[in-house]
Amino acid sequence: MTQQVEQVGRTREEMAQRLAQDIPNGSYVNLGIGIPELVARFVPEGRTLIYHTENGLLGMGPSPVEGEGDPELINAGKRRVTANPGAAFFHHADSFSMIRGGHIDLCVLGAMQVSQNGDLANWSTGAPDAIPAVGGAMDLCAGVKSVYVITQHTTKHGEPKLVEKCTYPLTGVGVITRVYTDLAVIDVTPEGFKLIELSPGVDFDYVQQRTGAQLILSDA
Amino acid sequence: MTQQVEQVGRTREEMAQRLAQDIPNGSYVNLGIGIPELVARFVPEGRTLIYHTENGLLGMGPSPVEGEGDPELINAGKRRVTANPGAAFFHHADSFSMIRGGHIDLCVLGAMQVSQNGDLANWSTGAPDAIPAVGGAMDLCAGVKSVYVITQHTTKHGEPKLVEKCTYPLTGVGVITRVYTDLAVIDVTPEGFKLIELSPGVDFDYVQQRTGAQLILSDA
Amino acid sequence: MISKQVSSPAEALADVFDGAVVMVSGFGEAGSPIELIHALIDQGAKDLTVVSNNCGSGEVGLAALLKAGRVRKVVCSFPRTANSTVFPDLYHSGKIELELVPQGTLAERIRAGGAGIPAFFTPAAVGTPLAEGKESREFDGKTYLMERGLKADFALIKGKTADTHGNVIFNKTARNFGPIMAMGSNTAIVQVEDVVEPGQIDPEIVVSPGIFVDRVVQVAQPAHESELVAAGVSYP
Amino acid sequence: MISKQVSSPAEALADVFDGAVVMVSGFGEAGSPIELIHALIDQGAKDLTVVSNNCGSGEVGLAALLKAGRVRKVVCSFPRTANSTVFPDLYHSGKIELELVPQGTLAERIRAGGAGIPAFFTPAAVGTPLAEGKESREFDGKTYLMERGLKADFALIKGKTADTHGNVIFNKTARNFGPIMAMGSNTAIVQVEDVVEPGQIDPEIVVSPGIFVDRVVQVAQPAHESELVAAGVSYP
Repeated sequence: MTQQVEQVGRTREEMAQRLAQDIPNGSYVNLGIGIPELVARFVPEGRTLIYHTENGLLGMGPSPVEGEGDPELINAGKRRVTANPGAAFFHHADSFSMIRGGHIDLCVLGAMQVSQNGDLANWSTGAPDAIPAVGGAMDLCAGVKSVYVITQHTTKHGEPKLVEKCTYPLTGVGVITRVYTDLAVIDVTPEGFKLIELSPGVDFDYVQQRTGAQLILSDA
Repeated sequence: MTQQVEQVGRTREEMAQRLAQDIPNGSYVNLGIGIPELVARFVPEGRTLIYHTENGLLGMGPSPVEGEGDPELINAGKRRVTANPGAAFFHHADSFSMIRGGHIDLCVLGAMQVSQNGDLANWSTGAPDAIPAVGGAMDLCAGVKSVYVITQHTTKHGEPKLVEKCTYPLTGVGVITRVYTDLAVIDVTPEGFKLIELSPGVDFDYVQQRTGAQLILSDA
Repeated sequence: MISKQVSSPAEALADVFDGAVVMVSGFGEAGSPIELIHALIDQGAKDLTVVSNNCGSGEVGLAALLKAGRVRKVVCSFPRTANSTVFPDLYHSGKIELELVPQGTLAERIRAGGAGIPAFFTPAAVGTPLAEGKESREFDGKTYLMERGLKADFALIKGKTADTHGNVIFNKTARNFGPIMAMGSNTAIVQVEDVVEPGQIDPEIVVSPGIFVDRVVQVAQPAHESELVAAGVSYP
Repeated sequence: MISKQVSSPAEALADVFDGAVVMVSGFGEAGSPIELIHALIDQGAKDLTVVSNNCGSGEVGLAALLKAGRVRKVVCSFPRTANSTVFPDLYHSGKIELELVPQGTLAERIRAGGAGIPAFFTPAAVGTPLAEGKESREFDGKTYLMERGLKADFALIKGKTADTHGNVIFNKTARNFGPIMAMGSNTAIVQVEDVVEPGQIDPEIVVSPGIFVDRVVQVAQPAHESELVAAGVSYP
């Protein structure tokens, strides 16, 4: 089963590439750690996005060559980055004013679970022995204009990540508007999960079987 | 009567000079418009005070020569000033964080009335045809560590400014700790106005007659 | 490739609509975006609510906008000015509404609006007439007033230099309300003496990051209000 | 003539008392004041409450302070770190208390503490386990949580350059929590690579004005946490 999932639908890079098509020129974007970070590699020619990292930089550029860079010029994942021309540094209260105040156009996050009403769970499994750590995820999903999720459609064990109701502790309530997975692009609508697009070679039933809630077909 | 008041006690400059003696070296100080501004001229040799002006400058220096200066380097009274070495510019929210957050050691304000429990009235006579304007006075007296008043002991018409209860609209409640007038230095204590010092040539009865509340003699 | 530069104050203000809430930077004349205000007079939007620390002087800038009858209400800490009769006349004749706000509360409300904070508590104005009608609450034995965040449709701001990404630096005490009004408005319009390419402003010294700024327009030699008033200028 | 410069980290920290609330700047290793933290270990104060975004890595800096058993409680957004076992061990054995706070709420609480704002409302964490026990309230149809301003007795901060009046500038993303922790603490202690005379930092580019800073101490060549960890250093 696991092997089959890996062979069907989009790779991580293809998922990132697919999402990147949908970001308008000039957007202010915050990319979470993991698959979200890949999105920056696939922005179409001719579009300029301005990347915000919550630890105090707008205009973040790509990682420097391995071993180069400044240990004090890092992103939210604590990896060394660069600053593009037109960048700005600022302190944490200003940085989260950008987030909470709705100034950032788009945030792309990973997910453990997304529910059909847009709830997100991505910070804790709720396991009693886990070290709780939330970082900026709750602020991001409460404040950014649009919050997209990019994630494998199911867990490593084949369990659906798109569900009727999250069982893991929530990061935010009703905050996700769109989900990009290896299998499909799905909108979160007042009626529930609406299928926008199937990945090449994937059919509706295949996706529905791996989704923990009813999928609605798009009007289109 | 008016003439007599003018001849007795300290001049405006002497009042400012008297107050200046009481400000410790290194204090962060905000001086209001009018007599308070004079205080800066009389700071004893060897002491450095750092002046805050609420329109966004710490380290304010003296006025430039008439006709010189920058129309965008002004104080809260909208007069041109200079910036001393070690100055910093900042925006209004940061400036009032300094005030509200208790970072400024001393504020010196003028007054229409001060009550024996430390209420201050200095922004409005409450006259129905007056244009209301409050500026930063309410923030200053609510936030600065110590708020002193410097004022003539009575109005131009000889009415007491130190009173049992203010009749003018308040600027702040229980915020004034000390008053410097032409006639005396008076502390506001839980017991009421306590006389700390008489101006040269002024006696207790003379001050008490011109004060609208009971004066307590200092223990000293 | 993105650029927020527009070619003129008129273009920058083309979409200001009747009834808009407009923040205007400045403390006295320092930081007052006179050319943007004059372009707003030309543009014609009316029934405006203006959020500004003062109400201008003489018959130029903000005072001229008020005199032209375009402003329904001002939210302001100190509308009284030594050499202006415009606001007093309007106020006394009941032609303008005034919401008087302590200066620090005004600044914090604007910053809160921009920071996604709908309300906060402040000790300023407790026990005064400006506390009337406001919710109060005790924290650790001290009384505070609840104040609401303030947002505007537009902000008119005077900076010194901007790059085409909208990063702005200011001149001395002309900074005052500019950076927080850029945060607190949906469309922040900044006039600057120079517009430069991205990379020409050190990222360490940016005061208003471009994310808060929507349009920049060059006004190479901005007028100073006091000089216009002294010269007896009346706009338009 | 005033000078806030002190001669050593030890002198800067001499009066930190048992039970103190101590803010520590840094996001990961960027902005972490390692030399000040090590001096605090030497100094011996215990039963501390530490407010910091992370809990350090390896056995240096913040992780070393925790390992030394000096910290009763951490107020933190992300205590988990790839290469540290110190916090997890203490947490699992019940030897340390954790107040988990969303990162933006943590920043705003610190800024509010410094700005004299006792409480404010934020949309972050509504409907999540971190909302438990918190007052919620609706504004304009949306739900917010009330959060309290946070103040500390001391802040340990890493800057780049300071003047003797305490004006500080920072290095890149090492700025992070430094400026707001300077505001939010009664005694802000800043280590910098260079201490200069007043006037040598342009007043337009000051990030932390001296009024927020109480002591500056020169650490000419600060260590980087990742290099110490890679070298297997354990403090003391």
